[in-house]
Order: sequence, then C-alpha cells, then structure tokens
Amino acid sequence: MGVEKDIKKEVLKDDFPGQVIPGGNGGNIVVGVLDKIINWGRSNSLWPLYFGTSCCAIEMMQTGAARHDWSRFGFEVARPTPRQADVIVIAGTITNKMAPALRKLYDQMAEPKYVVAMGACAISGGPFYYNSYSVVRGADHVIPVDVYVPGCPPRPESLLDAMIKLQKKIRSTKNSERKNPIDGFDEGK
Amino acid sequence: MTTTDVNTNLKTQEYLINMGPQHPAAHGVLRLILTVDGEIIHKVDPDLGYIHRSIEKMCERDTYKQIVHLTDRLDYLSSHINNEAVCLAVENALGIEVPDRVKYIRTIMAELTRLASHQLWWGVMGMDIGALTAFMYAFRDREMINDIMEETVGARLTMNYNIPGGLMFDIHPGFQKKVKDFIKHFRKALPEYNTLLSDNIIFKKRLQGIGYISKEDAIAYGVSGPSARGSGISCDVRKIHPYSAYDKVEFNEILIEGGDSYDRYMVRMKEMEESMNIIDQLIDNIPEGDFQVKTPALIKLPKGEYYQKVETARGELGVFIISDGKKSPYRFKFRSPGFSNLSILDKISRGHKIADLVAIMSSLDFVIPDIDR
Amino acid sequence: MTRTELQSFLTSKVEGLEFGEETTQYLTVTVPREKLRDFMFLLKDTEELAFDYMFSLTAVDWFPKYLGVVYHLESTKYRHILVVHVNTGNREDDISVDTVSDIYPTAHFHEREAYDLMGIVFEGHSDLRRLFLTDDWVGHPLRKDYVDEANMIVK
Amino acid sequence: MYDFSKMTGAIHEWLSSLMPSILVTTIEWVLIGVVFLALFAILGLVLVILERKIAGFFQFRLGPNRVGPYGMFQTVADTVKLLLKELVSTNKVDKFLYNVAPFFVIIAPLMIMAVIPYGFGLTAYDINVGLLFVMAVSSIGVVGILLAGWSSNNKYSLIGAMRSGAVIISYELSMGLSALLAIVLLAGSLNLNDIVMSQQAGWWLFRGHIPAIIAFVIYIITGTAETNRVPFDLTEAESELGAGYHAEYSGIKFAFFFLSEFVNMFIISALAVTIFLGGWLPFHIPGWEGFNNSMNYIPGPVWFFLKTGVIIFLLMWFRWTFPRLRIDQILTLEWKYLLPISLLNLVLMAFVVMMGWVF
Repeated sequence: MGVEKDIKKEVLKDDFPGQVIPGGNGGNIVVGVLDKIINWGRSNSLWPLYFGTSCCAIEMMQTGAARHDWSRFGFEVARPTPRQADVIVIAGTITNKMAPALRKLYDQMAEPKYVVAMGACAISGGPFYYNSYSVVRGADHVIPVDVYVPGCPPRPESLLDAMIKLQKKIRSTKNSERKNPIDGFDEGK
Repeated sequence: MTTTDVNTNLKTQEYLINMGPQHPAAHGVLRLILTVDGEIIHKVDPDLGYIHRSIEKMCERDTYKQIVHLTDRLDYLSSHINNEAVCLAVENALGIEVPDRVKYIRTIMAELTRLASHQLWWGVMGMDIGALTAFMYAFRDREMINDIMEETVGARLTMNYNIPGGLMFDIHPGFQKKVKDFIKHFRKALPEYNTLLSDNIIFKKRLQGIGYISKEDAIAYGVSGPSARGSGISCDVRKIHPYSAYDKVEFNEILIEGGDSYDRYMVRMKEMEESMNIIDQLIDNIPEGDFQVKTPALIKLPKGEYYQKVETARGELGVFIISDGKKSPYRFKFRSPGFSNLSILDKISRGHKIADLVAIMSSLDFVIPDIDR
Repeated sequence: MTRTELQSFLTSKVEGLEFGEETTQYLTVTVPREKLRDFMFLLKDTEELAFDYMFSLTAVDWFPKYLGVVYHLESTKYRHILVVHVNTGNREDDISVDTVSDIYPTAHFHEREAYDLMGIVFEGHSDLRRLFLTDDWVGHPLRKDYVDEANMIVK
Repeated sequence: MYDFSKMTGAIHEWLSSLMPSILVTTIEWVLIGVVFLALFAILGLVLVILERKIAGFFQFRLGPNRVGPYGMFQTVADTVKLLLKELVSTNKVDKFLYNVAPFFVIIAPLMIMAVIPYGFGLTAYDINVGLLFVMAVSSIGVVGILLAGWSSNNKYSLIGAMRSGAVIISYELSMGLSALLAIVLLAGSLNLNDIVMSQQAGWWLFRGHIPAIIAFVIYIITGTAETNRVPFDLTEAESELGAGYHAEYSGIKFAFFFLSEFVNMFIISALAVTIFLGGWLPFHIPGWEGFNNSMNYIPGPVWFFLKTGVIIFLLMWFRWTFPRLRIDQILTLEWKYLLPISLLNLVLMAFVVMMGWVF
C-alpha cells in the first residue's frame, strides 16, 4: 500500500502543484474491515505443528492437557504435517543436526506462518550455551521467531501468554504491508 | 501373528521410510530409517543425535555441583533420580554419609517422579495406539504431582533438588499432607486407567504378541528397567544394589515372564502401585534432622573411578566418573537406560507392521534426550 | 564370587592382566589389546564367572598417552561386577580395539558411540558409522584436544 | 404431518407462472444447489465445533470457548483462516490428479445428500433406487482418497491411501450386502422415502427382531470404518503416518478433506436414521395416544436432525474412547467375522420376512 501511494504522489506532482491529500473513496475502510476479518480468523485459529525436541515438549503437552487447556483459544488442533499448521512452537534445544530439518519444516509451512520459541534453549541455547559443540544458540539462528517465551522449561501459563501475545501481534498487522518473514532472513536482515 | 504370509510368487519391492526426526510417535526427535515391504518392516536403522547436546563434554568443564543441573535435562521425566545418581556418586567418592532425613525425602521424591513419568508414559502410549482420551486422564493426575514438586522444589519438571551432600532446602510443611492426598486420589484413579486401556480388547490385541524380547536377548542387549522386567529378568537396582532408603522399605519387584509389549505395559502399571506402597511406608516416618551435610564449596574428588547405578523410570542409569583430583571430572559418562533399550528395537520389530513399531516404541518408553545426551 | 576370589580366578586363567588398586570401587583389570576378545569370551562363557550383562562401555581419552575403553560387566546370576580396561597403542594412528559387539550385542551401539565421539576404531564391527554427529563432522569431540571455534563457546 | 412437497410445489407453480419452463428448471437447480451447499457448509461448521466440544466433555476440558459466545464461532475463524492460507505443493506431485482429488472427496457426500429424505416430501432427488445410488456414489469418495495419496508423491500419503482403499472397499461389502439389504427385505423397496414410510407402524430397529439389531450393529461398525474414524482411523493415523493421505495438502484443499470427513459422518448417521430409526417420523410408543399425538406436532426435519445427532454423538463417543486397530486386524474383522455374520443375518432376515414374523 505504501509503495502505491508514493508512486501516485510522484505522477500527480506535475499536474497538480501542492500537496495531494490521499484517500477519501472508502478504499481504506474496505481494506481495514477486510484486514480485521482476516486477522480475526488468523489469530483465532492458530494450529500448532508438533515440534517438541526435549523437556519443553512436556510442558507444551501439559498446556494442551486438561488444566491449562489451550483448546479454549482454539489451539488444540495440533497438526502433524507442516502444510496445515500455522504456528511452530519450538519446544526444546535445536542442535546442529536438527537445524536443517527445522528449516525444512518451516519452509514447508504455508503462509502465513508464525514461530514461537519456547524455553531458554530455543531462545539462546540456554544451559547449553557454553562448552557445547553441537547446540544452535537460539532458534532465531535458523528461522525468524515471532515470540520468545523464557523459562527452563516455561510454565504452561507462559506458553498460553505467548500464544495470546502472538494473537495480538497478528491482529495488529496490516495484511497489505505484510511481508514474508523469511525474506532477507538468510542475508541477515 | 508376528509375520504375515506373503505370496512368494508376487514380486514386491522394498522401500525406505524416513520416520522422524519430527514424528508424532517418535516421542521427541528420534529418526528411524525403516526398510519396509508394503507395511511389513524388514529393518529399523535408528539415526540418533538430533538432540545430542554434548552434555558429557560439558561435564568435563563444570564443577560437580554444576553438573547436577545438566542431568535434569537428560531424562527429563525422571530428573530427580538423575540428580540423585550424580549426588550419590559424589557422596560415595567423598565418603559422606547423608542424614536419614535426606534419604527418606530423596526416596519419596524419586518415587513421585517415577509415578509422574509412568503416568505420562501411559497417556502417550494411549495416544500412540489411538486412544486420545487416555492422554488427558494421565495429565490430570500428573498435574497433582507437579503441584507437589512445585511447592517443595520450585520447579515443575527440571527439579534440581539434590545437591552433593543432601537437598537444596527442606521440604514444605504441607508436603506430607499433599502427598497423602495425592496417593489417596491416585489409588482411586488407577483402576480408571485399567478400565480405559488395559482391559480394552482392541488395546490388548494391539499389544499382545508384539515385540517379543526373550530373556537371553534382554540381558545380551543390556535392556533394563520395566522393559526387561516384562521379560522376567530381575534387574531392579533398588533391590539389587539398594541406595537411599530403599533398604528400609518393603516392596515387590514386578516380574512378568511374557516378554511382549503388553507385559511391559503391565509391569509399569503395577509398578505404579508399588511406588505408592513405598511412599506410604516412608511418608509418615520422615526422621527429624538436617537436610544437608556441609560440603566444601568446590568439591574435588580423589583420583580414581566411581560408578553409581540408580533405577530411573526407564531403567538402569549409570554415572561413571573418572576423576584426576581436579575440580571437574576427567571423564563423565552417563549410561542411559534408553540407549541400550533402543539397541534391541531393530531385532524385535522386524516382521511387524508400521503400526506395531509405534506400539513397540511406546512399550519401551524412550526419552530421546536421555539416549542422545 | 568375592573380589579376591575373582582376582585369583582370573590370574590363574589368563596371563598379562594388570589389576587395579585395592581401593577401587569394583575390581578393575587392564587387559592387553590382543587378548581382549579371548578374555571377554572367557568372562561370558565360564560357568563360574557368567558375566552376561555389559551395562556400560565408556571411551576415555588418556591424554596424551593413548585412548582407552572401559567395559563394565555384571553377572545377572552371581551379581559380581568387573571393570575391564583396554587401551590403544597411541592417540594418532594406532587407535583400534577389537570389537565385542558379537559377544555382547549391546556393545554394537556403544561402540558406534565411542567411534563417533572418541574416534576409537573397533576392528570387526559390522556397521561402524557415526551415530550422533553428522557424517561430514570433522574430528571427535570428546577428545581432550578437540577444538571447534565455530560451535564451542568455551567458558 | 406436513407435506413439504406442497411448499416446493407452490414455489414451482409460482415460478412457472412468471417465466418459461427452461428458466424455471435452471433457477430451481441453482436454488437447490445453493441450499445444499449452504447445508453442507453449515454441517461442516457445526459438526467440527461439536466434535471439539464433545472431545472436551470426554476429557475434562472446556473445549473452544473464547471465539464468540461459548466458542461457537471457532470453526468460522478456522474457515476464514483456511480460505486465506497459501496453497503449497511440491514440484513432484502429479499436478492434475493432485488438484482433482479434493473434489472427488467432496462431491460424493454432496451427491448422497440429494437423495436423503429430510422430511415428508423433502427430498431433492427422489429416485426409486435410492439405496443403490447411495452405495454406488459413496464409493467415489475413496477414489479421491486414493488419488490424493498417490499423486502427493509422499510415502506416508500412499500408505494411508492404500489402507483407506483396502478398508473402505471391504467394509462396503458388509454394509451394503447385509446391513442395508436386510432392511430392504423388510421394507420391500430401495426408495429411501418408501423405506421411511414403511416404518410408520414402528421403526425397523424394533420391529425387525434380532436380525435387525444385528444389522444395525454391523452398520454402525462399518459406518465408522467408512468414515475413517477411530477405531478405524488408520488412514490418517496421526501417531503412525503423520496426517496420512492429506499430508501434502494445505489451505482450502485440506479443508475439503477435513469437511468431507465430517459430512460423511453426517451421511452415515442420516442413513442409519432413515433405515433403522424411522427417518423423520416422530417417536411413538404404541398405546400412548396422547403422547403420540403431541409428538406429531414436532416437525419431521427436527426429528430427523435430532436422531441423526444422537448417532453422531455415538460415533464421536467411539472416537474419544477407543484405541486404533491395526490394518490386518481391521481386515480380519471384516472378512472373517462381519461378512459371514452379515450374510447369515441376511438369510435369517429373509426367513423372518418369509414367515411374516415382523411385528
């Protein structure tokens, strides 16, 4: 959207001297309402992909279990295949051997996709930061992460909180300006 | 029904299936390369290391007190017992005798951990076989243990409660009552488990006769824990080389002679009852006293080799320390129960179907970070 | 069998054994490399010994002399424990030890692990590949002189 | 009993008075199409949320309760999301078959829905071989599953699809041959409306003696297998095959598979109701005239959906209770137990009908 506006300004400059005030045909409202509907759907239907590697996976299961029950928010449809999942909850340590598989899974997921890094290991390598020869120091070395949940392992409540934060993040996106988070990731942007 | 007769005139082709490293039944990140013909498995080749976190290397640079927290992350379902193994090894090497109070509390906590682990295993086993509700039943009861842990230790899963020389801090005043409440509840809940799964005809059919381990094989492959006791081998470290307060309690070592998946399942189910019996005997008799012995801030083990066995929920965990007299060990080795149990997977799953492999893996109860270390 | 009985029994059967000090936790014996397989067969098949359960196999880097393997054996019948040490020639090129994976099948995986992390070559092992690390990994990380500047943040 | 054909007839006459007959037919087709598509979509939405709520009920959970009142709009949100999800596929898929497979899966239940009587005179396509049509068309669905598994170029999908093919084709035998034919013997017609009308004196489940009960039990078992639900869900057995035959589908294509599973469940239940439980006929107890008369005031479609709901609840109960069978056990169950039993049952039923032992 932003790009389009700029182009218009430039073209019109020669014909109409002075400032051009954009909008006014109702287009923004339509886009805004559409955005709201889309974001409402996307934020309320986050289907996680099974990705538990170690201890945090147990707390993730605990979150799905009766007491914490993330099905209340509609997160319980855990998909075993990346093609149908919306959010990948990285629960546990990522090792150098696992990293390509994680990247592959992420690439296989359909847009829009989100990533929650759960636990110290997924954030920074956690207890395995020093002296370990095989641990990736943080999942964001491999794929772009949306929400980080600290803890070793985090309590189920923290994971729920993270998922609600992710919902908020989704609700605040403008879909016309949204870019694929992986774009430029490999180049370090 | 171990193998299916295939018309030999029919030409079939073997193909490879890559199961994992992220697979719902892999209980983590185990990768199995299956050679299958149709659905019948000809070969299982485990590819490990997807969660190999170099814990043994890290131990060589940590002090003994720091090492304890790494063991939580090995077999995270029996984290307390892992801690205990390291602490016992260090205490024995230093010749420290811990007070009885510590021994009692350690034993109670270890049995609670074992219960929690077996509950989770039961739920996940149900899920693997396709009964999704079992999972929720198990986690309902597991939450109660987690509450006790949290109140006493401060963590739900990775407890880090043991330190060389005793415990990190004393138990919570309401600990005994809470544990008793839980035991009372779980004695009622365990029959529900049996109604839901153990007595279900489909469940029985899925497990009986699947994944047979003979007595000789189990010993030769180093299978330990409930998986070996399902083949009738007496291998309970708590009985054979008692540690902590296990020599002060009466309990049965569950032995079932059958050797198939259902027997391994039943061993664990009965072990839960035994764990409750052990806790019952100890919970009211926790002696007064200190909860730790003073140890030097920087422990240095005398030069030599030390080995300590404990019985985790999955089997025999060994801690092997080679010390050169410095503040960190020269070599630190974990003999993880899952690693040896995994080595028999190829042998027992040949000729079975893919669905059986899932059942067999469940019945052997793997925790992959424990295998990979 | 008690510790002393075990020691005297083994000395009478095999020559060239070196026993560890009296103070060690279990009876420890160092076997010459050439005699390892014969010794293991003896341990497993002799009626009085019946060491049928190998519960641990550890690779050790005795820097800077040689690499070593430590076998922990137990008899499920008599419940006595024996620790067997065996050492390679040096740390660089003479790093092979005979396999025991056909005697104790559990050693199959343990030997692959030892090969992967410590680089000990087990002669006669049917399937000696890396187990934990990727195939293109350089070096053996559990060795004392292992350095990996990219992956290891040393504290 | 209100005859819905009067209402539809009135609409038809009103349209005919306005425009030529070709146009009328076209408009009616479109109208019926729209109604059925709407029904299809609503069924999907309702059944999915129902399943998740019932799962919660069986598992001491609450189930979805944040999106809309009592979480009722949860599935709407899911649909919005699935519609807008990227459609990804690998390079190596068989493009044509891959894209066509979801339509096979979704068209079969849609076609069957046309012949089911929802009320008195409320059938879109009232043909005299209704039951035969149902059996024939329901086999098309499995073609879609096989195609999906084959064209995805994924071994898990292929195994899932092959399992599905084996299961559905075998279970169709018991279902059609015996469970349904047994009642056809009683009713003397293949027309679903006639079968419903023949139950005015009492539902076949109760009137048909023991053979009818056996037929009903077999029908429920085979019906569960036909819909690939637990304990027969090895098509997509999560713990074994990941997602099974639809592992490579995303977005709306996956939604088709997902929806069709639930609509198939509705159809299986609707057929059970039509054939064994008196379709849209109200619940009557012989001799209780007042009760029976008051029951008559509840319209037929309400009865129909109520009874269907009960059967659907039963199927969901299975799903959240039973473990999964293995492929060879499933086939053993069918070929060694269900098929002989149901054939015997058919003979028994013929005998019952011949002797006139029907209540």
